[in-house]
Amino acid sequence: MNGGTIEAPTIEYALLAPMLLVFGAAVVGVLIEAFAPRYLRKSIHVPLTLLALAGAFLLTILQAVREGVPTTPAAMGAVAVDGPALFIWAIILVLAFVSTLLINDDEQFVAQAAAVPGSSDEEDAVRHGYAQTEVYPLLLFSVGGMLLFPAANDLLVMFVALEVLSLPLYLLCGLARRRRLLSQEASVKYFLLGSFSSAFFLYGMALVYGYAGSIDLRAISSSLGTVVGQDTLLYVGMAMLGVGLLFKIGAAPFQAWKPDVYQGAPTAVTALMASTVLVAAFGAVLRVFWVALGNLDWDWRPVMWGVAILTMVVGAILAITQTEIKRMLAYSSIAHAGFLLTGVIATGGAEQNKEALSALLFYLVAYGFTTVGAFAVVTMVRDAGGEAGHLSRWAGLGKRAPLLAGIFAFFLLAFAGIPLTSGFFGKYAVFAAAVAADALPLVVVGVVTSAIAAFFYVRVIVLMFFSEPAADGPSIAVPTVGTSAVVTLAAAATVVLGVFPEPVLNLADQAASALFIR
Amino acid sequence: MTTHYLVLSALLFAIGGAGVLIRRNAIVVFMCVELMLNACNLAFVTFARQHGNLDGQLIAFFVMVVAAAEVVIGLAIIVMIFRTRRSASVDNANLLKY
Amino acid sequence: MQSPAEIVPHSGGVIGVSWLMIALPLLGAAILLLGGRRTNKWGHFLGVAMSLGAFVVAVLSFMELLGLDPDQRRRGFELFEFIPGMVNLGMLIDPLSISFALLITGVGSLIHIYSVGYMSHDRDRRRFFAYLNLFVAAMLLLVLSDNYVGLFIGWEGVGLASYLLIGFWQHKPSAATAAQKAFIVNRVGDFGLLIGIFTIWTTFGSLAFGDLTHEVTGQASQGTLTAIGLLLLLGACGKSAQLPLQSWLLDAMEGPTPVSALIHAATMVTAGVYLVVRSGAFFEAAPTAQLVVTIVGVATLLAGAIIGCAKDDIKKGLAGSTMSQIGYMMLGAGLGPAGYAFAIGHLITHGFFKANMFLGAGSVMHAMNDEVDMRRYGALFPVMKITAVTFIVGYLAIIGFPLLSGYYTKEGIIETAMHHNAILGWLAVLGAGLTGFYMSRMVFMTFFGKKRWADDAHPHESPAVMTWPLIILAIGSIGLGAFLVLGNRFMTFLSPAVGLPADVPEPHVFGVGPAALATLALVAAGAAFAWFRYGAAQVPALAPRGSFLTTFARRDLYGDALNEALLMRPGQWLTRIAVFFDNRGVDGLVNGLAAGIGGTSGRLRRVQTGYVRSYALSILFGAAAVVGALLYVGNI
Amino acid sequence: MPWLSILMAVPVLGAVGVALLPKGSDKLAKQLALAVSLVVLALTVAMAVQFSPNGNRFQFEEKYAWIPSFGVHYGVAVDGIALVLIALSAILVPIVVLASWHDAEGATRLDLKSEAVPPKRSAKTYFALLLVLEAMMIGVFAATDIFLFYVFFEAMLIPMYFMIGSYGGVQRSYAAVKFLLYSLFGGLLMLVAVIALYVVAEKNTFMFPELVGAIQDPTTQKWLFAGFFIAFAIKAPLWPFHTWLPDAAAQAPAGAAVLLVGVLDKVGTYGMLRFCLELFPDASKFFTPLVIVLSVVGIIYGAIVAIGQTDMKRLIAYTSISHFGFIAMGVFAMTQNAQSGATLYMVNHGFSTGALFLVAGFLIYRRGSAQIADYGGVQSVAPLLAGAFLIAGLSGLSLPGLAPFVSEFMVLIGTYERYAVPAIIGATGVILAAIYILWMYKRTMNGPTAEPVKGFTDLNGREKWVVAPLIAMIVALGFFPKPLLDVINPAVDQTLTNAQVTDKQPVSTVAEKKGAGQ
Repeated sequence: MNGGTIEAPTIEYALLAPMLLVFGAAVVGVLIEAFAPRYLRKSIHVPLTLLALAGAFLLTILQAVREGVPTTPAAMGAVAVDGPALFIWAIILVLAFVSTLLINDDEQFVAQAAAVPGSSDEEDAVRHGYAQTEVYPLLLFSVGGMLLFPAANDLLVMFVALEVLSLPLYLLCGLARRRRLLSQEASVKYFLLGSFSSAFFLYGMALVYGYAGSIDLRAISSSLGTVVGQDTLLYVGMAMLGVGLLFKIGAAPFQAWKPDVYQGAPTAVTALMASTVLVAAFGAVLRVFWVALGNLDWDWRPVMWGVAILTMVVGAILAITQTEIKRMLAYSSIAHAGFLLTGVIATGGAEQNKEALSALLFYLVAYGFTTVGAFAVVTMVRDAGGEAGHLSRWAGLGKRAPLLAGIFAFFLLAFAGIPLTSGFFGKYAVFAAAVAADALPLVVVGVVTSAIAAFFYVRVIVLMFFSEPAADGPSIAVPTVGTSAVVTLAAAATVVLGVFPEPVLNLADQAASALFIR
Repeated sequence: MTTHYLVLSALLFAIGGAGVLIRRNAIVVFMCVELMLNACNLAFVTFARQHGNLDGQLIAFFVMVVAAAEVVIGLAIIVMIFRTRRSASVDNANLLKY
Repeated sequence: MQSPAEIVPHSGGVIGVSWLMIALPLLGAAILLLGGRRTNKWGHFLGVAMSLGAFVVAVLSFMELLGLDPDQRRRGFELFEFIPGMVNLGMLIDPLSISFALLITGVGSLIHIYSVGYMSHDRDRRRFFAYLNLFVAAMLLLVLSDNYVGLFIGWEGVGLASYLLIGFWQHKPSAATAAQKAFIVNRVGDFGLLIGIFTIWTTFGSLAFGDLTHEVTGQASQGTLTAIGLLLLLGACGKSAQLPLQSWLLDAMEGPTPVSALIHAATMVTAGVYLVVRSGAFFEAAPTAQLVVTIVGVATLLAGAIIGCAKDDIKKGLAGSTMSQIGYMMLGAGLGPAGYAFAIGHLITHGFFKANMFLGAGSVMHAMNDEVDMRRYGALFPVMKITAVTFIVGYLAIIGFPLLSGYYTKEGIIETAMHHNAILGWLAVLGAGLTGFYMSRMVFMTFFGKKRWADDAHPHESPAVMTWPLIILAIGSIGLGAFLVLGNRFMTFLSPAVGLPADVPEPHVFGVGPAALATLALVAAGAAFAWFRYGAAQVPALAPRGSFLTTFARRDLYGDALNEALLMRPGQWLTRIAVFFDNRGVDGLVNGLAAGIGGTSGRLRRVQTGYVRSYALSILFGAAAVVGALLYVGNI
Repeated sequence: MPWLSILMAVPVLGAVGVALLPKGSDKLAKQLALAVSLVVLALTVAMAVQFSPNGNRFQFEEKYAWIPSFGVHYGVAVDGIALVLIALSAILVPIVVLASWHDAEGATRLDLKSEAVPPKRSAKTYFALLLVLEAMMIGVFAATDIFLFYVFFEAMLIPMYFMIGSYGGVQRSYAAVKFLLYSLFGGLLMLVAVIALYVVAEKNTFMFPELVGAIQDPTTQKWLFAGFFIAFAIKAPLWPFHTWLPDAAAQAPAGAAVLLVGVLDKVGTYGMLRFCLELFPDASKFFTPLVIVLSVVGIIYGAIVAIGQTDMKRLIAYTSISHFGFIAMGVFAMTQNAQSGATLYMVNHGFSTGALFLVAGFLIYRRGSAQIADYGGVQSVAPLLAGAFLIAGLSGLSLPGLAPFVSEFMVLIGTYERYAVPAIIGATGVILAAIYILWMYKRTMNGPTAEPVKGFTDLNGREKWVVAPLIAMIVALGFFPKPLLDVINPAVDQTLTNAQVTDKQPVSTVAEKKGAGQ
């Protein structure tokens, strides 16, 4: 864009179709809230949401197979729908679909957010069986943001996407049906810290813009080295961009929000955040540090090393002493973010190491499914006050519900990276890539922390199987069709990816071989 | 010439950040965040001027819109928690810890 | 001097099936152990039959051997491949091994028969015979194998049998302990033997006796040979209760008396002598080792004799004398080919008269309802004549009464020793004197003097099944020595196996020359002194405190005290320390590490205060850190 | 005919079958498990007879691409060493099934509520786990693809972890966690080495035969060796990595303990022999002194600590530590005799320790305590039981005529050929062995019969069937080890060739003289 004349932009609608579909559905959802009678809303929302996500998924696949992978950014270089982007879209859409099945559960969300907890209003709301159906459009908006986030080929779009994906989540976090105080607190914390960090992102963006004179990733990358005497601008900007992104993936020292939010938020939303958001965020990280700053990798890599190590260590060590299941899973997700970061480091800079990229993508798939599954199980273990979060309540679960406990144990083993689970191949792929990229020390730290991390997964298994059940142990909620479907799917994915990872690995390879377009 | 504006924006950003850290009232904290965003806007406009292209100014508009959206969400959340706790102090909300 | 003959590959004939000697008793043991209670009724007969069967095979093989001309008398053949590339199990039938086989199966069978009577009241008689058969099989494997590994298998096999039989009355803690002690002390010896075998293998690349001829051993360095010799000697000391590994033998008397007779007098304990003689090729090439053997022998023969002087327990007394007599054999074995013949000869005669006396002692105990304290005996001659007479024959044989078995063989050893090294010779003579004393003491205390019986004792002669073996053994004790020694009969028979000595001393009917006369004189003196002390005089029913020397002897020369102070106590401490170190040290480190991580985690959690402002602060610091780092990295 | 795959498939299917049995059909489960394990045994025998000792090194080869992207194959085959170890597993499992008949029934089966007896658990699960474990044990020895080996190496931990954790003694969960984490830690270090091996070798395959000799650079070799070796040393376990074993073995039910010490730990020594030596010959030579020292320390240390134990199963565990010292010493002595001996030792030790643990298990089943002090005079009331215990014990102190003697003799003599002093020190182990075995025997079996022991019944039919085959094997192999050695020797030759070492020749001429004869 050079001042003066403004020509009409060209938009490749076909390419952007999945996104547009999701956003459109979201808008429709808002209209439904506005006009549909309350008793109808849910029954319209659910199919709408599911269809929208499924449709978007199909469109993505179609895009990948029919059109082939485009080699130039779309929408005037604002959005880059390339191999990795498509792959990430597919993951996000599937996981979002799965999470939606979880969200479709009256026990998850508050009857009426406006009603003060414990007030008579709330009782009425509950009695009338109200439901906060705004959840669905919010979800769709957020997912839309997630789709745009990793595909953004220009910092502004990325910022907007960041906000679009975050803002609905802030709200969703506050809508838990039980323990509303915790939920609301989580919401506030997430919101304040989130906006705080996005301010950093924005300022970084400003500085980079100041350096490069453009916010287009390609332009930035091509401007590197051409501008003299402005390096400080660049480095500080790069750092602040990094802060914004690392916050989203919950890397230390920006992880503080994760445990609190994961614990407070409705479990279904936690599942969504733990899986899809992580995927989207890593997509964005890769794009920024690769497409835009690829040529500076010798500068940012050491810092990334530090962050990765710190993240792995903090995640693993802090998790050991957790007593709340969701909180523990939050820390575990921090640790996994650390492992993923080793993958990011392995992808390196401009030379675009595709093995590492595909490894990373595979890891995201494997981890995403397992996480959703794990949280799905968490939603099913309940007692009087809602979900039985405290670990002590899980004692002897293996006796009361062998199958469920077994599946959960299996998920935990997958987190721990035991062979014949998807987690193992994820870890293996990433570590292998890292070793190939001369990041051996990082890998050693990785395995040591995984050994530490294994401890708390094992601890839960001990609780569930080896200790005698508590007298007033939690009951196992009869799962909704959705929930059981989620658990089954996740378990199946974990097994299949653990035994025959080849197909998905191939997909990831193809996606990676196209690489990020610049 | 534009340096002063940059310094100013940096100062604003710092003030905002400091505010987030030291103020207790959620609203004020949130306002500080807004201040940081606006500091960014100033920076963008300045750089736009420096580079002689419009991107920066354009971005500023986008940021304002986003900020507005954030305000909506933020106020909603803060009001929600205020109604429950009868206080908007961020320090009261610390049930989730360790 | 002529070295042993080559081993001739053999096939066919009785010797071809000589493995039956091992197989039969082994089969017997297997049947009796696996058969369980079913075999209780006839088990002991089966045991006897198997032993006798082995004896028959032995005799036949012996005949067949005699049929061959002397340099053809070493017959060997392979049974099966044991460790491919290292060693095959095979038989070696030569004069040496066959003499042992005859002794083992012959005396063994007699003792089997005796035991039928002796153990008739024991509810576990079947098991007893199973163990006896097991022992016979193992012992035969020991002496008949044509290599060191087979020998070692038999070696530990007899150890096992002895363990089982000493502890036969395992419900008695003393018996269990004695058995355990015997096995462990033997293991110390076996350790030496093992290392010896290793050295032989690594030095010569073979473990078969046939390969390890004088020419072969000659090639190795003196140091190696001495080492091998001493290591083998260590093994021999363990098995034959020679100093310093003698301590187990006296405790071993906890076993039933037939066991003491067969294993701890006649056969097993002499395996050490067999080993030394069999390994002549090494010892003869290593004079130092030989010297040590003789020294050990002499030391033990004196020690045994001294112990024997002080024991009131008849079996322990006999055990002491066994030690001492084996000392003599060891001495002989250390003197090279010249000594071998006498050593083995004495071994065989000793097998007879010592077995004879042990069984006699058993008969006495049988009569005195298992009283072993000689101070409670006395004047038993009239009531149990056969036992007494046979016992006395054995007694005369062991003290070397002219013309009886012991006289010739022991005399031969002393002569050779004298001829070889005067000091050793005179010490041996002194030992003979002591023998005269303590054996006479035993006889007088048991069969003569006044009654000192317990009130409920009603002594009576034992049944025929027990007395007949005594009689046969007694006959052996009388004539065997003369038969073997006169005309160098045994020496010439043995020489193909061990090599003929350079200078064969002329055997004589009566002791001529200083040594022989001195021996006779000393023995007579000792006997007289014994009579004066225990025959004529009144023997107190309770042992008097006695002089320092007596206590010294009674306490087995403080051997146990020494072991306890030097090995047991430190060992126990070491164990305790090791266990503690393992729990606190090694494991402590592991658990400590885990606890450390846990602690860190517990403390680190506290950072998560729950105050959103502190989170923001951490973000800010983090951001500052990242910015700083990037600027730093960027500007280098 | 894909023998090895069948050998693995049968128990897995059996496990599924057992697991799917309806609730309460424990008896049927036991019978089915027994049947399946016997079928496996039959198949193993059928395979073993077709093995031609002097044919190719690896026989019954199967190789299919599993994960091409990682260069991973499903590659299985056996050489003599693997064959005998597979045979060992196949023989032990039916025996263990038979021995564990009542292990799952817990304290309910006895009126005495004792610490050593765990509460009742599902027998079905126990036997299903047992069969899964069998499949993995076969797989780990059969794998010719290093990645596949690693997968089994790690996956094996899980069933054993559950067997210890849910069916073990009073401290079972502590023991189980310790076992799992300790082994997992080693395994993860090995993972790094595996990855590095793949990356450095640049062969794009994990097939063992192709990787032999792939690593030339000595420094690299040393690092990779370390990675593999530590894992194996923990598994074996070698001093000072042994402390998990006494806990695990003492807490595990007797049957599981047998498989743990008898087979699982062999994977460690097997790995040293197969992978450390052949993949990293130079490094192996470099580290030999260290390993020999560790082994010797282990021999003596294990024996001494064993003497000081008051708990039967702990005592047996420590004796095994001593024995593993022998095996490792034999492996690294690098002589024909020592390595054949070590391999034979792995098999014999399986039988003798197996017998010891099982008979000890029978005692504990009767008395409800593993404390040696709680026994005394058993021989008078249960002679057969005592006899079995004695024979097992004697084989434990490697009495000539019983199987372990041959192997111990070969190991020592083979070591002596190269390293006289360690061999001599190691040989003192035979004295210590006599002490710990006989002393335990005396305290439990001899002397006056203790009051609680009076009621002991002698071995019943089932128990006889458990003990008989073991003792038969021990005696048979004690006098006729040739069949095994004929299978083992060629494989060991190959190993030594790949490890680039040759035997030392004795000084004298005897060897040449009878060279033909031997």
